Amino acid sequence: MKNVYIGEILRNEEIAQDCFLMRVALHVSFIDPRPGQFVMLRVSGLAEPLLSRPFSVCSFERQNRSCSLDLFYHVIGRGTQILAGLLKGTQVEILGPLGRGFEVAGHKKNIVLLGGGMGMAPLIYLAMQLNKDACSSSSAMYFYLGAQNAEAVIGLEQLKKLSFTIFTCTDDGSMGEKGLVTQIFLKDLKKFVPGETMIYACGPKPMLSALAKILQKTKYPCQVSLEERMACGIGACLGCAVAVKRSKKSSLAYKRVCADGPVFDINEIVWK
Amino acid sequence: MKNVYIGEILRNEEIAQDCFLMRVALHVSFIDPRPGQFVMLRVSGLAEPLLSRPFSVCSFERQNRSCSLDLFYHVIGRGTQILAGLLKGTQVEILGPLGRGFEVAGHKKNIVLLGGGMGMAPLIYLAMQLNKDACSSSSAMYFYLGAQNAEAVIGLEQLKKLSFTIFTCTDDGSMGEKGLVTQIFLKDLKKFVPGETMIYACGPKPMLSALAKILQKTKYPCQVSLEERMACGIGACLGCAVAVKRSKKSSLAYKRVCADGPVFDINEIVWK
Amino acid sequence: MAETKSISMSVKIGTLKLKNPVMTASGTFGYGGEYADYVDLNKLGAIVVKGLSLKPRAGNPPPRIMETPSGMLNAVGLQNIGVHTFIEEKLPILRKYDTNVIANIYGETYDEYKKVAQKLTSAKGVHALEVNISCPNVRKGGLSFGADPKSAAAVTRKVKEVTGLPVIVKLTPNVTDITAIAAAVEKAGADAISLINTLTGMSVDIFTRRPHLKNVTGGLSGPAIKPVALRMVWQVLQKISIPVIGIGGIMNAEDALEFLILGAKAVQIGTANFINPQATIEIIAGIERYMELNGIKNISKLIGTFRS
Amino acid sequence: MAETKSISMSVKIGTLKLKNPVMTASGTFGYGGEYADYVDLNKLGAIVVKGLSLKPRAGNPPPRIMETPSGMLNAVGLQNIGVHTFIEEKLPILRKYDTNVIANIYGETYDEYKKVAQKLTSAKGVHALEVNISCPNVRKGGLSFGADPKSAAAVTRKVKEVTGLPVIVKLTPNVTDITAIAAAVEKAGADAISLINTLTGMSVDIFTRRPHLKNVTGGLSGPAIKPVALRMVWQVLQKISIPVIGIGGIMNAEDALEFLILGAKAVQIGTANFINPQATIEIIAGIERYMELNGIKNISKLIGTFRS
Ligand SMILES: Cc1cc2nc3c(=O)[nH]c(=O)nc-3n(C[C@H](O)[C@H](O)[C@H](O)COP(=O)(O)OP(=O)(O)OC[C@H]3O[C@@H](n4cnc5c(N)ncnc54)[C@H](O)[C@@H]3O)c2cc1C
Ligand SMILES: Cc1cc2nc3c(=O)[nH]c(=O)nc-3n(C[C@H](O)[C@H](O)[C@H](O)COP(=O)(O)OP(=O)(O)OC[C@H]3O[C@@H](n4cnc5c(N)ncnc54)[C@H](O)[C@@H]3O)c2cc1C
Ligand SMILES: Cc1cc2nc3c(=O)[nH]c(=O)nc-3n(C[C@H](O)[C@H](O)[C@H](O)COP(=O)(O)O)c2cc1C
Ligand SMILES: Cc1cc2nc3c(=O)[nH]c(=O)nc-3n(C[C@H](O)[C@H](O)[C@H](O)COP(=O)(O)O)c2cc1C
Ligand code: FES
Ligand code: FES
Repeated sequence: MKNVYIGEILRNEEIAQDCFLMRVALHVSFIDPRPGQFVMLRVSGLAEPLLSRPFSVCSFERQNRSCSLDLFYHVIGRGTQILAGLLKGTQVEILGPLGRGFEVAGHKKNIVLLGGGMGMAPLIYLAMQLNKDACSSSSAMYFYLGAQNAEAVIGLEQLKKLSFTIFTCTDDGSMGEKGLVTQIFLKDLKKFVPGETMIYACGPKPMLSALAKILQKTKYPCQVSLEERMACGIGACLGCAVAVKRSKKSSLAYKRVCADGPVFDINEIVWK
Repeated sequence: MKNVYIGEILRNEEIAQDCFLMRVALHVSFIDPRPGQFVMLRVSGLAEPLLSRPFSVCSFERQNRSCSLDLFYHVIGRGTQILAGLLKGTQVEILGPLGRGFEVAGHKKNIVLLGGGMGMAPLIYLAMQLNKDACSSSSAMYFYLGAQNAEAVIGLEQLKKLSFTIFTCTDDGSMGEKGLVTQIFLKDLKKFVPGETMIYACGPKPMLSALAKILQKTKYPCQVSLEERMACGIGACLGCAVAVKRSKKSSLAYKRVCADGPVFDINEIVWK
Repeated sequence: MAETKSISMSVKIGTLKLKNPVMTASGTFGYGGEYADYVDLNKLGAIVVKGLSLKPRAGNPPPRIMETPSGMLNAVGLQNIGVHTFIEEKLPILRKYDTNVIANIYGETYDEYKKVAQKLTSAKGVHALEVNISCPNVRKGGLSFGADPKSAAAVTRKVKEVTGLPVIVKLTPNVTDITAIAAAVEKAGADAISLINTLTGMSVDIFTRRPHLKNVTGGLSGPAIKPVALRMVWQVLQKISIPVIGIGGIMNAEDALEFLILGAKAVQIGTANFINPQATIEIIAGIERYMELNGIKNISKLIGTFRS
Repeated sequence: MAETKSISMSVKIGTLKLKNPVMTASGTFGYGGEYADYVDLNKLGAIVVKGLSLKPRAGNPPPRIMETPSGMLNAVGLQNIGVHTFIEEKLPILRKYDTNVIANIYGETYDEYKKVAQKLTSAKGVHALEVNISCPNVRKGGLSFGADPKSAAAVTRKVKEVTGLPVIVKLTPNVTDITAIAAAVEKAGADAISLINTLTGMSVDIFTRRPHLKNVTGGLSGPAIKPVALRMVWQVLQKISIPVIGIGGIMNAEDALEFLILGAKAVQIGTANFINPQATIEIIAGIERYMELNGIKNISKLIGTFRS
């Protein structure tokens, strides 16, 4: 039987504006998350907020007798506000790892990651995994990283330790190029041969939607990680629906971000 | 304009089984409570529980630049459970002091206090005030203190510093006499001359009701402090009703514990 | 508190002009005076007083209240001092304040509603009547006047016959089709509609196996009911053209704004007063701040800007 | 977990025997399999599956859910795989477990209810039908079948005509008089009644001035609605004699006990599953513990021991 895990907060610090890093200690029996997977988190013993909140695994380390999970989160509402106020030592309840993660295609020549804002969280973990694999392979790895401004850039430090070519851009030009991450990427697109490339992306919906437009008539494979409001996180409530293109087999036009995703083929999604 | 005060928890410790002492630092502008008055308390920034909870002032001290308020509370439900988990430094919201307190009759020869369980809280504060007055007067002061068992006895230490003759009793005889506080008091009753005596009591309803029965055909004046579930604490919601004997003037049969009490003449109340 | 002269918060409910759209909800603010130590009453859009009946009422035996998740149950039982004592003792105090006084009225028969309305109309200092039709209709075997379009309309008509004051009819949410009641009441001449009153609920003490409330059932109020209140306000707004006053679980300015954006001309603050006696004042300031932030100069440009 | 052999938790709903009174609520437990990793399904009194319609339904566009104070709104729109795929793909899995499978069914016309009921009756491994009458009645212009005693009774009769399985009718709380609906449904032959379904609510995003749910309104569930659910169960129990199943805001054993003490023969756990996937199992254990502490050997000695 799977269980809800009781974790203990080891760190909970503001690392960029309204953006926190939380490290949680978990029992050894917690299963190693795959990149792109997420957890549902709530404060133990607190009825508020009612629903647990989904957060992507941003880093995971296994020690001898325990393991630790890193989450990056942005304070945007009541639930994350409450998280931001938690002290070291507070107990949280963690359900996970959940969802289908990224399919890690280590054999591609070019690996491209595009992250916008909080979409960085799962990509950092993915980058770390790819980095391990890539050391033994010969892929060239590129990371396009976008944020609103220099203060909102997260994950750069971790990434600099890895063997990625990094491009940063901000909406206001306060760090890296001025512009949207998709625009910067578009300029480089022709450098990558579709058959030899795998693209991974996560970020706000408008960014992913713009990316879909860029890629729609191309042959680049692209995996995107989506977000939707969730209740259960395990595929039961049907709350986290995302519209997908109808396939022949099924007439259902919605999939569940939690159980069928959160990672999808960019072409499968109906973008509006 | 009166205000809601933001207080900071200085201490919050279990001093008897399920019984906590909380000390809260308040702004100097907080008005000196009279014995028998209470405050409405909630945790700042927490929506749970919805309503503030009433607690009697158990002690109050004024320093140069701040003041501190002591509350004794028993963990019996969700609200007090949450309080019990609060750490030093947590902010609470305090409304008060509220209600009409005891009428302190310093000129009586005999002053008798009867406290049962958590009913001790307001009586400790009253005892401290009476003690100050009594030092200059010539009253004889008696304190009948009851609890379920030795572990549940509270306030004894504070009382021992005052000039009271103390009688303790417990339901199981594990401290003092075995029996109810009203029974112990009844044995002594004849020692006190009605006209020269003032009785103050606070405790569970069955105790006060038993006391009312004992005193009903006598001439002993007795002030009791009551508890009832409260929403507003300031007389607006009419939630904290207590049945009182109809007077000629008014046909209303209920009074508000918060605003008309919590201290009442024992004869005014309809006990069942 | 933001005190920007260039922002206009005033709204009109029929002929009644309010300096801002924030009122107190009946039964949660006493007769006003209870809060005078905490709130500058002059700053309120209106004070709606505790429901008044012809004769004083003792109310229900305790326990009368119980907390529930994000809500509270009350079974006060319409305890009140009666319309006569209200006029003699409370109105003179309220008249001193520069705000609107709305008398919430209540009866067990049509005749009682009429008489209470008459007495308040001839008193000085009452600016509008709010008719509580959630009360049990003695003739109809206890079902409330507000549960049925016909009796809801009848109460409205009776009251309108005897008063020149603006008449606000306050609806109960414990009905299948709130829009049918609202439409009937509008047709019967109501000047405005306020909603919602409390949802009927109960709670059980598992240790004594008895109800927490002596009266067994009580009225549920507070944040728990806000989604239901918003839905009903939205539904009613699509059916009627007289002003709607939104009530139910408003704890802060954000909650109030939800109702205003939907199209409520004003809001009433109930349970929030118990939790923070200064809730009304903070809500007024918060609405003002939101308008400032969003460059809205006149609240009429905010009300009803909802798009579904 | 207390595993005392001397305590009997089994209850009967008509001819349906449950090993304990704890079921899952439709739409909150998928088709059962979703929770198989977290819950030993054999331990449940029954699994009520997501509402089934004749044809698969895509459901509503997102956003479909929103949190509210102590509650959540959902507008899933009855997305389901259809009765055919359910029988082909999900029932074979469920048949492996030693628990009751209750199929929640749903239609837009009387005929659709009938056909769905027929198909499930001839399938192997369905132990009872739960008829969701909260759905909009296409003929009646969108008002739900459950909003009116006549159409509620008619649905019940149609389903009873075509099935020998126990029929549980699930009532909507969005009505003036729940007892009238319950009585009509009992008279029409229902074997049991379950209540409540969700209260209709909505919520507004004050930044975009749009609804949080794409569908505008949604169903409110969770602790917020428990007082309303308890009140309705209590009212209905006084009017009918068939078993009642209590639903609404049950998060823990204490909440479940409130319903059982009132007289509900069983309970369903909905939203709680989302917050704690093991909620059902913990509730079963908690009820058992309460019975032990109170020296109650048989749950029938607990059910209905409420005194008002
Ligand atoms: C699979 C997955 C992984 C995620 N990973 C991360 C992460 O690593 N770091 C991070 O900061 N955030 C992440 N999110 C988003 C995060 O769950 C929400 O920001 C959080 O739930 C907001 O909670 P709140 O109570 O603070 O805000 P609320 O008050 O609930 O909402 C505030 C605003 O955010 C929107 N919102 C709320 N929840 C979501 C959601 N799940 N998806 C999209 N919009 C939402 C609301 O509509 C509202 O406009 C993830 C979401 C999903 C589904
Ligand atoms: C004027 C006044 C002074 C008080 N002073 C003290 C004090 O100094 N120390 C102390 O420990 N307690 C005091 N109380 C009681 C205290 O307010 C309650 O114990 C507290 O509100 C319980 O909150 P809860 O959420 O833990 O329990 P809940 O879950 O709300 O209730 C648990 C049980 O306690 C009962 N209960 C709840 N509130 C009250 C109440 N106000 N009066 C009587 N029964 C209640 C409930 O009916 C229920 O059976 C006082 C009450 C009043 C009215
Ligand atoms: C203690 C209490 C007493 C109330 N008394 C009345 C009343 O006398 N007349 C009336 O119309 N509504 C009465 N109400 C209902 C409120 O005015 C309001 O409609 C309801 O509480 C919902 O708003 P809220 O969630 O902001 O409290 C009362 C509510 C409470 C909580
Ligand atoms: C996401 C979700 C989906 C639901 N789907 C159904 C359904 O298909 N059929 C049905 O009868 N009830 C459905 N319900 C209602 C629940 O079964 C239950 O009656 C309601 O949620 C109240 O219980 P709760 O407060 O424990 O959640 C659904 C509820 C939720 C939250
Ligand atoms: S969150 Fe429940 S199905 Fe995805
Ligand atoms: S608590 Fe509101 S009147 Fe006493």
